Amino acid sequence: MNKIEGTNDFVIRFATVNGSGSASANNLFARSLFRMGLAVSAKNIFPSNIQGLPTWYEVRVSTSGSLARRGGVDMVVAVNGQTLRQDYVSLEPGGYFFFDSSKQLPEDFTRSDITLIGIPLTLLVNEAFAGSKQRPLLQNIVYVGAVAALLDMDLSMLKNGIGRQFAKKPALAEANLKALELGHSYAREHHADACLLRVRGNRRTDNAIMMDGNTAAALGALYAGATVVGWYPITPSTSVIEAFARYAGRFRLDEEGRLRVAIVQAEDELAAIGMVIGASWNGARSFTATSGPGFSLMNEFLGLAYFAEIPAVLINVQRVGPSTGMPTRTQQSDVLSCAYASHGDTKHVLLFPSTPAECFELTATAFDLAEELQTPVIVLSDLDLGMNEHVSPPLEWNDELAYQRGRVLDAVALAVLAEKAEKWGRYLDRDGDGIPWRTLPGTDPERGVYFTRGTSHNEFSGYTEDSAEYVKNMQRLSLKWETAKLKVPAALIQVGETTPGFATSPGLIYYGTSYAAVEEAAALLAQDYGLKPAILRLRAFPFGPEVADFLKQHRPIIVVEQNRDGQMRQLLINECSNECGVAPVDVLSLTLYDGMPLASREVLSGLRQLLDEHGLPEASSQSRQGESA
Amino acid sequence: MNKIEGTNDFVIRFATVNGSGSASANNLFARSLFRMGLAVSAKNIFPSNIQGLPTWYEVRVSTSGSLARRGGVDMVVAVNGQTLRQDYVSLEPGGYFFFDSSKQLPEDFTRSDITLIGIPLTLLVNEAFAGSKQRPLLQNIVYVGAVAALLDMDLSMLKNGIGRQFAKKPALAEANLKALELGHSYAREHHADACLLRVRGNRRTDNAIMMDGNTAAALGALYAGATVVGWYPITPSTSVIEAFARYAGRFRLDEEGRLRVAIVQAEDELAAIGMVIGASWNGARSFTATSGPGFSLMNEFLGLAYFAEIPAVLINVQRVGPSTGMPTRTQQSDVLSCAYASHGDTKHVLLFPSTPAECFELTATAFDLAEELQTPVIVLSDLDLGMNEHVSPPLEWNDELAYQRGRVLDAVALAVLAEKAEKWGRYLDRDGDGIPWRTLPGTDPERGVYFTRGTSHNEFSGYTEDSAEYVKNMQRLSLKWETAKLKVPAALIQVGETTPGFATSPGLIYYGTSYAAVEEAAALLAQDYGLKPAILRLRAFPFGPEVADFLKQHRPIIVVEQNRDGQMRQLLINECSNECGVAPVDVLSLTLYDGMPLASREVLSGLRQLLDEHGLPEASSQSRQGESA
Amino acid sequence: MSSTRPSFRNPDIQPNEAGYSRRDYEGLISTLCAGCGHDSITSAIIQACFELALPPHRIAKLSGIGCSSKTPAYFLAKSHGFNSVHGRMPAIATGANMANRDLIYLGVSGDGDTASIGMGQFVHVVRRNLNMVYIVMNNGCYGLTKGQYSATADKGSRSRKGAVNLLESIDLCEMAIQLGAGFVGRSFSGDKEQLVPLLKAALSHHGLSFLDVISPCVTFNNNPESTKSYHWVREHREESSGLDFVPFRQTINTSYSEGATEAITLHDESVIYLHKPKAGPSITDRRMAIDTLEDHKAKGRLLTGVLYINPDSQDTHDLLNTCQKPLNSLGKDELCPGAAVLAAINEAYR
Amino acid sequence: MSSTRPSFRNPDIQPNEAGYSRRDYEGLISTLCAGCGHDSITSAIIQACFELALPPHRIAKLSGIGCSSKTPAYFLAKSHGFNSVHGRMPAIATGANMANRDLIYLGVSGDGDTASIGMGQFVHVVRRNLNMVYIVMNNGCYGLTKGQYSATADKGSRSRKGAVNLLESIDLCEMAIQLGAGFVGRSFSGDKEQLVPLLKAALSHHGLSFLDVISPCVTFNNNPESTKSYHWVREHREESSGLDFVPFRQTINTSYSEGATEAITLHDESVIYLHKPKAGPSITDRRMAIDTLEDHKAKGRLLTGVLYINPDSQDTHDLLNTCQKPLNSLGKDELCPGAAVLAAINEAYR
Ligand SMILES: Cc1ncc(C[n+]2csc(CCOP(=O)(O)OP(=O)(O)O)c2C)c(N)n1
Ligand SMILES: Cc1ncc(C[n+]2csc(CCOP(=O)(O)OP(=O)(O)O)c2C)c(N)n1
Ligand code: SF4
Ligand code: SF4
Ligand SMILES: [Mg+2]
Ligand SMILES: [Mg+2]
Repeated sequence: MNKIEGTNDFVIRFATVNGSGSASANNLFARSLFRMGLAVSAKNIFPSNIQGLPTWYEVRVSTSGSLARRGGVDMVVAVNGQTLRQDYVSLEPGGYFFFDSSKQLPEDFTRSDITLIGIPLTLLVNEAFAGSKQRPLLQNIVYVGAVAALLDMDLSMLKNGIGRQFAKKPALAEANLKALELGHSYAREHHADACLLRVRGNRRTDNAIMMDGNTAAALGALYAGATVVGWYPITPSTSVIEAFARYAGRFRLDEEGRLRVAIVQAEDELAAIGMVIGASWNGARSFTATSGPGFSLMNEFLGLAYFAEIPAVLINVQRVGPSTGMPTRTQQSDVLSCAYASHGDTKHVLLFPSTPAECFELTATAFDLAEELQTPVIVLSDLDLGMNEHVSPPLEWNDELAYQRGRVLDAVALAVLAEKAEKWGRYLDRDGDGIPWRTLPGTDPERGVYFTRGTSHNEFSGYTEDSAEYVKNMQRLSLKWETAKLKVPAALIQVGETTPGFATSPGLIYYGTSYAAVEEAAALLAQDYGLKPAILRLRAFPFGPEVADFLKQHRPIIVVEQNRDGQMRQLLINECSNECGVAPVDVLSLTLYDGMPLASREVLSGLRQLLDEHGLPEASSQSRQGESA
Repeated sequence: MNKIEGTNDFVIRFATVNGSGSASANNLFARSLFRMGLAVSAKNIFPSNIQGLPTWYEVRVSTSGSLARRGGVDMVVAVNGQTLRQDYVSLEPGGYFFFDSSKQLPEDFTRSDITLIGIPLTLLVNEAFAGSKQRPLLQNIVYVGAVAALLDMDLSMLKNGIGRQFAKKPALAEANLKALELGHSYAREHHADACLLRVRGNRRTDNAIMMDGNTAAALGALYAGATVVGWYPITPSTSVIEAFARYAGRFRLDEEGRLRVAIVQAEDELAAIGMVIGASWNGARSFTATSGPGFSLMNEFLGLAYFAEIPAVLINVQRVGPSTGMPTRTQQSDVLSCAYASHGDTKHVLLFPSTPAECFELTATAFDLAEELQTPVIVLSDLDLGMNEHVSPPLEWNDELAYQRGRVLDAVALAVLAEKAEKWGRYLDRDGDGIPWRTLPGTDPERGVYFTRGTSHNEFSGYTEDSAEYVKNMQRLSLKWETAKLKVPAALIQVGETTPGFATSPGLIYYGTSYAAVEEAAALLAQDYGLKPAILRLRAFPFGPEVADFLKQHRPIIVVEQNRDGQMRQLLINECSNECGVAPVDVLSLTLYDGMPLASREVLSGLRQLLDEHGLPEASSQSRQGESA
Repeated sequence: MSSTRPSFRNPDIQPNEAGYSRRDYEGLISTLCAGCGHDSITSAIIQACFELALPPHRIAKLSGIGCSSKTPAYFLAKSHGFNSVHGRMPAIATGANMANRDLIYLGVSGDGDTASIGMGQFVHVVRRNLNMVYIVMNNGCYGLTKGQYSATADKGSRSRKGAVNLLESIDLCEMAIQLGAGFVGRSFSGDKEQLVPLLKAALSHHGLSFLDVISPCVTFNNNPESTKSYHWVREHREESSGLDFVPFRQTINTSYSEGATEAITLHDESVIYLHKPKAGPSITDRRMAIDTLEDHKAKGRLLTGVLYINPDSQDTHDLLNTCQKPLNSLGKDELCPGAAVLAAINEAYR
Repeated sequence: MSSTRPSFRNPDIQPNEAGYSRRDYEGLISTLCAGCGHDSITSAIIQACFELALPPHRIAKLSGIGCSSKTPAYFLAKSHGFNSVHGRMPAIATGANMANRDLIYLGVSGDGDTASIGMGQFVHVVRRNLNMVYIVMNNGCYGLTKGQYSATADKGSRSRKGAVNLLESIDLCEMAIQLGAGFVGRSFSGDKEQLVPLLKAALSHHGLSFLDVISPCVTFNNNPESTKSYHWVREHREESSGLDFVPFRQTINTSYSEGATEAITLHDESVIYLHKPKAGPSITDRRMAIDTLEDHKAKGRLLTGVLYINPDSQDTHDLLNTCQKPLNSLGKDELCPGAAVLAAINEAYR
């Protein structure tokens, strides 16, 4: 048997039960790897349930620096009886099966291509911590200690982590440290050379942080000056609001200890978005966070905001649909419904962050855009990005930059206008770019008042059923959409290399949380096949001119996304093909939508299959180890 | 001045005030023309308001038999002071301005290219019906009588109509007849030769009916056996339910006088569609009718019905969006939001009736399809079709045909399955077409029970978070979508003629209520330019293979639709272009979305403009009179 | 305590009068937290249906979304179930009931599901007096989304994390009575003795039976300062009256009046016997019912038991005058007016 | 009748103490049906704001969809207005109020808008006690969609077409009191004498003031068998108590107690003086308020006037502990923690 070997390059899966405290132990493990400077990706795969069901935590470390899930499992820490068999089967040949040897394994567990590593977790803990209520929790730390031993991992980071966590509870800290040692020494003693996976500190992730996207988005909202939040709990978006509330409690207190923010837990999502619209109309920066089902409930109000031109920021942390779907799995399947939400001719601005740093940046940007464009802006995150902790560049903020509050006339500006006898109308296009000027309630006793409505209105916000006025207004909204194309964050492009056998370099398009897996797969393509596609990462809808250009220049185009119907591909064709003339047949779809965080191996094999028809050359170098999965 | 002349070929617009009883007088006029066998189109252009605002009623008669609105006004009956000027201006050169000469016209009403026809309506009525409370109503009949005289129209149909209307109120009938004569004789006396428009009975519309689409749709639901209705009032869909209730009260009573139908006025549209889903789940045919804002509220539930595969019929009578928009104007702008309603990967079956006869037919079909496909089916009507009375082929029903109730296992079928030891699972694809078998609650004490859910489920309707099971289910839903393509009503195609100067005959695509205007415009194209495009009328989404074929064969393709963003064009490209390879640049959009019923003149000029670039030849014959409008 | 409680000692073995064993009313194994109140309600439902000898397949189970709304998977595995979307169980139940008036509809919801997102549907299903049992498993919080306060959390109540709820609490029972529900009761997941007969009575009532069952969330809202904790409810609970429920088949042969202070005969001739500490106001008086509830609230006590019954209530079908035959069973001959009628209709539009 | 009613005879000419004429409070010309109750409420609103001398631009008008919800276009042309979507005015009002606590929020809704589609939002905005005046122009029907019954139509009420409403009617005032509104009143569009002081008091109250104003729909629901008709209301109305409202500026200098049986001082030191026929239960007692309402209902009478006041009610801002400064006026310096703090935050995630 060839044991899998490697330093700083493997996948370990912890198979546990939710609600049992394993999450924090697993987290301790992953964060310690991060603190050692490793490129680590950690995915929590948890059930839609509070306690007692199977959960997995998958940690990958990569020498190449990839932060993607890889696919395949090199070691499984199988401490959940319910899934023991499944975990056993899931292991790669050559892998390591770590189990609680307090109990016998079933007799038919007879794989000869893997290494069994039995640690009597229950017995160890029962013995060492007899009578302690903390036993189940400590057991988790025991396996962490054992795994550390197997990987020949320095314990200091783990110990630090325990110290931090229990800074205020020394007794617990002590017990945890003891548990760590317990596992560590048992494994050392009994499985000294069993495992060929190794961990060595390096400095791959200097300066990076490890944070979940929801916290980052919350901080983005905080930094952007959001003051009113209407929300309703829904997985996986809830923690955006929880983080926002936590930080607001620290950084948004006035001298009297009162909050400079109003966070209203609404009765439902209809109310939540209504509150956001009411607050934004009244000049506050306001947002909500939700997920699919909640988003569907917001459709009517989003049409109002589009048509009455009211800023609104909405963070949609996508999960698996349709309907209630899989609430604790990830997907990118609300793209179409967000882009065209609500009846009638509507279109909405979308932003697609890829990392926590970008969750921060683009959420903050969303507030600027919403106010500048006077329209809803939807940040499309997802469960993987939002709830998993990602190694990410640090959050960045420039104190010099002012908030872009858009075209708001205050009392002074209104007086100036009046003096110059210039016309103002709420929906009058004074600047020729489709964006009108608004005023806020309470601004001025005599000037600038207007009536907001979801019914058809003329340039002066008067109710109208006049066909020409209606059409004029709708065309201005189209013009505003054109303006938006130049204001939203541009797509990021990596130039490809002309590829033998292909007329042009193929073009890969992706967005959001797919980035790490796609980038890694592309790198592998280059390495293994000498094929270096051009890559475009979308960051916003509507698409800037660079997107149509890209579509024009590359053949084939492959759009990688995490939904069944190739939703972004549809948007690309709808919005760009008139300009760039691309034929839909040249735009291929690679859709991976099983709810798991995207794995680079899956992307690679998908790309290979699609490119094969276009004459992908034979793999140039050795096929990568384990890549056949 | 050249007066407009013509027999059975003109447009008259009645400009009145809503809530003043003019609607029924105008209706009397239009229906009488219809009874005389003329091709008449009548459009009620009314405000979103109950009383006191301007309303227009536009009647067109055409010798060619077109039932479209034409555009332009040959005679205006301007009896609303609020819009007198606007009505005056709107008149075609050579037209007739009919006004209440009890008052003077403003001095600056100085057009010399029109004929003034003053009738002192108020004075006449005040004199003849002194003291009667009915005066305002009778005044409407007076102008009808006068118009009849101007057109040299035989009064018998009008008299019949009055007789029918007041069959049970002879005193009112008499007063109305008197009013009719009053107007008639005054006009004869004072404006004998003023008008060169003429009406002569013929038999153009033998066998036809004149009905609004909502009534027809209601009858379709009645005939299809709908028994449960959940609804919430909203213009312009309310009258679907009202008509359904009316007919149910007549034709759905059991021996004890109890109703064989349950019509529940819900608290809102979320509840309305929920009731439909609950009832359909339980084996009743059930439907709702709504319009844009209501539809937006149904998004979440529609995703549930899609994913849990529950039949549901929804009639969306579209009005002008976005948001509250123009509730009493027409549009086809909910196409995209209906097609992809709800978060996640969802697609819905849509049907597009063009006439009342088809409202009847396709609504009935919707129930068959919904149950056969076990999915929501949305009938996309619109205000023009739904609320205006259209001359239409009669409603047709074949008593021989059974309801297609789809795959439902009753107790007997379950027993047979059990005997044969065959597997059944609610979401098991036994037939290879993606459509599973369902059972109804209460069917059998031991067999066929299952648990319905919006969460991810396996073939046996068990809850699952397993990636493979989830994907399998989603792929089956895609397969079902493919099956649907062959089950929905096919598009109707008229072959074109090869056109000089064009590589192929151009292809016109349209749907729904655009039919009359598009067909007329196409006929005019042929007549004036010798250009005979092929025409495809969509009747359903998803598109059958004939649609992709059509897209392949014609260049350019022009999609005519009543929305801003070319929504159907987007659907066509999304769904067909992979198959047929059409490049989006070859699919042109003619969008007319000002809220007025489509006018053939507008369509014609739009088509000409688009075709010009492709080398439309010079007009061969004389350009049609008045067509320049 | 009650003379009518069946004396089966081992219900798994001894079948009920319809020949079903208790196991026939069970469902899948619960995945809720150990100790969750909802599981106790689940088992009370199983017990009540078993004792009433309801044929499982004649029951339809409906729910919204939440830990509570998951429970239909854990009881009555032989009944069709529908776990719908958040807050919208009432609409599904209404449609289902309209389609087939002959089944028994058992709706389960949570306090989040009903008192927040579902408030509109709750109010209107009660107002229509739909013939169903509507159970709210009330834990004062959103269990499934990890413990946020719900609208039934009492003012002044403290969460596990120490936050005080400052908003008014919604009393769903009081609302239900006010809105015209025909049967309203409150109970506690920890008291099967009360809950089972209450459920049985509710199942026999014609019209909407609303049951607010306090059901502690052990994971997020079971600290003693929470008014929805086991501890608090046990300390502050009061029973309106002891309750015997005698299903109609038995009433014919028996008289169970001993000691009862009030007997209420339901639509199907089942009888509810109430044993009150003192002869108080009648439970069929709507205003009294509200008053009594408020009285207890003012004293900081939680009143449980049957709170109100209107034995003559008319359900939605009665109000709509629908036919007795289930609508989903009507054939084309009963539904379709036919081509000849259509010809006449066409004629009227000429 | 009331000693505090201003005596301006020609209000168009004489300005109020803030220097505004009555015309400054008017709006566009109404497009409602002639005789519609809503127009009378419109004019009472104009009158009340004028008399209170509120600066129009400090008021925000909000509404849903319906004939009633159109009225904000017909009053206060100098105030920003927001005619939102059907049933969702409360959410818009909540957001707006959160953004700027210093404006006065005047929400207008209909009985369809509030009691059907808007029920959930109504319940929750009341529960949060948002500082606003919430007026329902209650005609028992859906005016704008042509006369369907609404959920406030009384049981047994007959429509113009003769159909009898069989469903329970929802009493929004009773619900509002139960749910914790701080100020609840009912009135009649046909009685400006009562409506204007009621509106003034409501505008001065801190927290949610709910006003249910019966407002006949002359086009669809004004037949005498409708309990929302002019005729019926005039015949069956009863006044809880005469009402004087003395705004805080005046209270300082005046005493208006003569004949008053109860005086209630509001948060801003305005005073409401009640003149009751007999010294009845206090209007600040929540349970009494409900009881009195029910009493009148039982007698088939419609009770109008102030029904309940809690002068110490806490509004949403109080409950959320938000800062006094309007949130929409905070500058970046007050909002943004800055790059240095962010560096520290980053550090915590390493
Ligand atoms: C539209 C929508 N919004 C939010 C959610 C998320 N969600 C799931 S359960 C739940 C609350 C459940 O609370 P409750 O009804 O009290 O049930 P419990 O878990 O406490 O039994 C929420 C908000 C959802 N599923 N759908
Ligand atoms: C989502 C939605 N559903 C339905 C409608 C149609 N609609 C407009 S007004 C109205 C009812 C209004 O009734 P009410 O609030 O009582 O106002 P009224 O006209 O009686 O003053 C309805 C159902 C709508 N605009 N939006
Ligand atoms: S979280 Fe609370 S409500 Fe949910 S299962 Fe656990 S204890 Fe029960
Ligand atoms: S329909 Fe009724 S509510 Fe609407 S404006 Fe007319 S009278 Fe008023
Ligand atoms: Mg709960
Ligand atoms: Mg109303």
